[in-house]
Amino acid sequence: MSEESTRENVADLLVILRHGPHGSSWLREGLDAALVAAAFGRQVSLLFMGEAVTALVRGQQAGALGQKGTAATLEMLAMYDIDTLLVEAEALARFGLAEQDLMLPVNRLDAESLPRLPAEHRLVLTF
Amino acid sequence: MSEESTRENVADLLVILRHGPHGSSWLREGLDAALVAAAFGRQVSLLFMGEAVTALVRGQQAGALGQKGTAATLEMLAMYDIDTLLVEAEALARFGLAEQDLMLPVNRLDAESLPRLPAEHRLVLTF
Amino acid sequence: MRYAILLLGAPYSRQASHSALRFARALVARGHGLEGVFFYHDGVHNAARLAAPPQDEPHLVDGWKALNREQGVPLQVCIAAALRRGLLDEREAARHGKQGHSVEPPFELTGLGQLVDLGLRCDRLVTFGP
Amino acid sequence: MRYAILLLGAPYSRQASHSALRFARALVARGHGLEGVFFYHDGVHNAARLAAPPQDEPHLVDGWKALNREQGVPLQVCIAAALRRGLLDEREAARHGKQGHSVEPPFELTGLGQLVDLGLRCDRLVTFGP
Amino acid sequence: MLLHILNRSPATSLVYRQALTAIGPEDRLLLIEDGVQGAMPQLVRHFEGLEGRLFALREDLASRGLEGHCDPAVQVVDVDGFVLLTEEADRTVSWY
Amino acid sequence: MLLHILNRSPATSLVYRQALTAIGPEDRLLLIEDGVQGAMPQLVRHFEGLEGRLFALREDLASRGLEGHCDPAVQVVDVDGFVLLTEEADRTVSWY
Repeated sequence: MSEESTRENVADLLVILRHGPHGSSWLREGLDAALVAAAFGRQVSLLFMGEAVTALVRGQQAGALGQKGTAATLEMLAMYDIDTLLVEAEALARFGLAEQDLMLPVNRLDAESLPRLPAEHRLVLTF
Repeated sequence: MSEESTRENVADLLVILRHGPHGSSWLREGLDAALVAAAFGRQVSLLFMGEAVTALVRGQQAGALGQKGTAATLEMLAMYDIDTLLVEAEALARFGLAEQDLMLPVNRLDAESLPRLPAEHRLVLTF
Repeated sequence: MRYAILLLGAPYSRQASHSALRFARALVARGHGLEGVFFYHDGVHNAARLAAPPQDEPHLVDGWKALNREQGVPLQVCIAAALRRGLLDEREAARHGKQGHSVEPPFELTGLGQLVDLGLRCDRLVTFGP
Repeated sequence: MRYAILLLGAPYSRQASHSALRFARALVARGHGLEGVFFYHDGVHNAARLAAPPQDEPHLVDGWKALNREQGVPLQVCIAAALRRGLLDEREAARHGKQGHSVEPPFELTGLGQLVDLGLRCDRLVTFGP
Repeated sequence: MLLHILNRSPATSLVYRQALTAIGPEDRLLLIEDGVQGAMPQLVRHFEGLEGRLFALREDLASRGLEGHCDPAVQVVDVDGFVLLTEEADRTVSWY
Repeated sequence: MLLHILNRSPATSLVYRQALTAIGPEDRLLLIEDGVQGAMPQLVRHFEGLEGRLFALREDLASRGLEGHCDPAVQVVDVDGFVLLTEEADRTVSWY
């Protein structure tokens, strides 16, 4: 998706994810909210900010005690018609992550376009 | 207390406080640990780092729902023979707090002397 | 206006519950309608019926109950977040073969769909994070 | 060596419980003694007997119980932190006039003095924060 | 115009930067809970560019003894003012 | 010699600065949980001056897919190595 189409995007729900996998339940619980909304037929956009960009890193595994993590859930997003995966470009740079490091295709969002997003959704949830 | 005597200080327990009052229970629960240890006859040092320096600000009140806060507990420290109140000098500066802003007399600790503290106590608890 | 509150913080650990309850009372006093409070993440601990805080501290669980009693505000608790945190009503306790329960009315265990519905139905949803 | 663990994070909210349990098993496997696990702040939620996590996730409450059963490790829960968070054993429930309870053996409600005692008695105390 | 709500101190958490990244040119920012530390003269510089759009909750300043430590660039509102801010905004976004 | 343990990412939390303030010249620092993000080449610069004393937990890197993103300046240890580090240190201090 180009920046142009991002700008035109209007949807019901923006879920802002800000945490990585495994360290806390924030990412899982944020994704759950997005999936449920999508299952109820709502248009959902996901924005990965800050640490959440590490959720997209390839090759994640279960935790040492068998904790599932969130990679499998991310792979299901397309099945739920959640295809607006926006990523804070500055965060990718801060973590030194390039496109080939990521498990899913994403739309990079620069610092200028980011503030338009919350205004373009009827409901914003931060996790 | 001069830096010299700080250096010679050896005690059982160092409690490192890092949170302000009211926002969370960390400060209260850290102080409770210090008070209990002192009540059991242990030598306790308190180190206020980062946001915890705001715990010492004069004129604190109950919260809007009547939450007690921690100012009254701090005033009891002397009764428990906890008189080693160390404060990260850099944190005071960062918050723009001067000695007359504080409710208790404290010992300022500069960045150079701080790393000696954990080594001078048999047990270190961070809150 | 029609308001909803999303509460994500545990009582007695973070100020979020105090902030949310204070905000709820203020908006009702200003004549707004509060259509529901949704408890998610560690916010589900606000529904802990056994909570026994010190007597000189505000009793938050009772505060939510009073809001329900006096204003009819629904208190909706995310069931998935609650179950893993040990918060079960009588029905869920029976379903999981456990003796006893830790959540009781007026708190109701419900799905995340209710949060989305509440948020989109109301004019404002205000989130109180930990 | 004699070890103690201080756990301050809630299970299913933060990784702290997973880290602490994994560390506990590793040090026992290396031949060390684990003299106690002390649960404080949100760590007291590790003692929630009604916790019903999804079946494909590790059951942390059962993990701690197994450590107690197999290694005799005492599981000590700060009573003040527990009461305000709704974690009461049968005795405290009775004392507070509540029906039912949310903590059961081998978890034991105890005072903060036990934490200080444990920390000063052992060679190492390792804290797992949220 | 949206109302952003921040409850963490810029002295220890970088969440304020995420809030700043998402704040539009007309949006407002309300500091609550530990966030009110950001209203102190030494810390308010983190919110440069928000002149006239920066608020702090009076009750949370007062309980912390910080009412007298509040920079004049910050507009202090009580909980009724908080409700009013949510009325005036199209929606709210919380940062924690 | 003490072992400091950090479980927060330097990308979003300033707790790492508190840890650095308290670390003595011989002390070691172990990154666990979200803290292992600090072992990534772009972030490891926050721990300058800890050469030879900076460790990261293998299991937490692996579960996050970060084993291949770990800077060579960081020594990777598994949980047995974690226990060994606590044996070798006089005591441990946790930062979270």
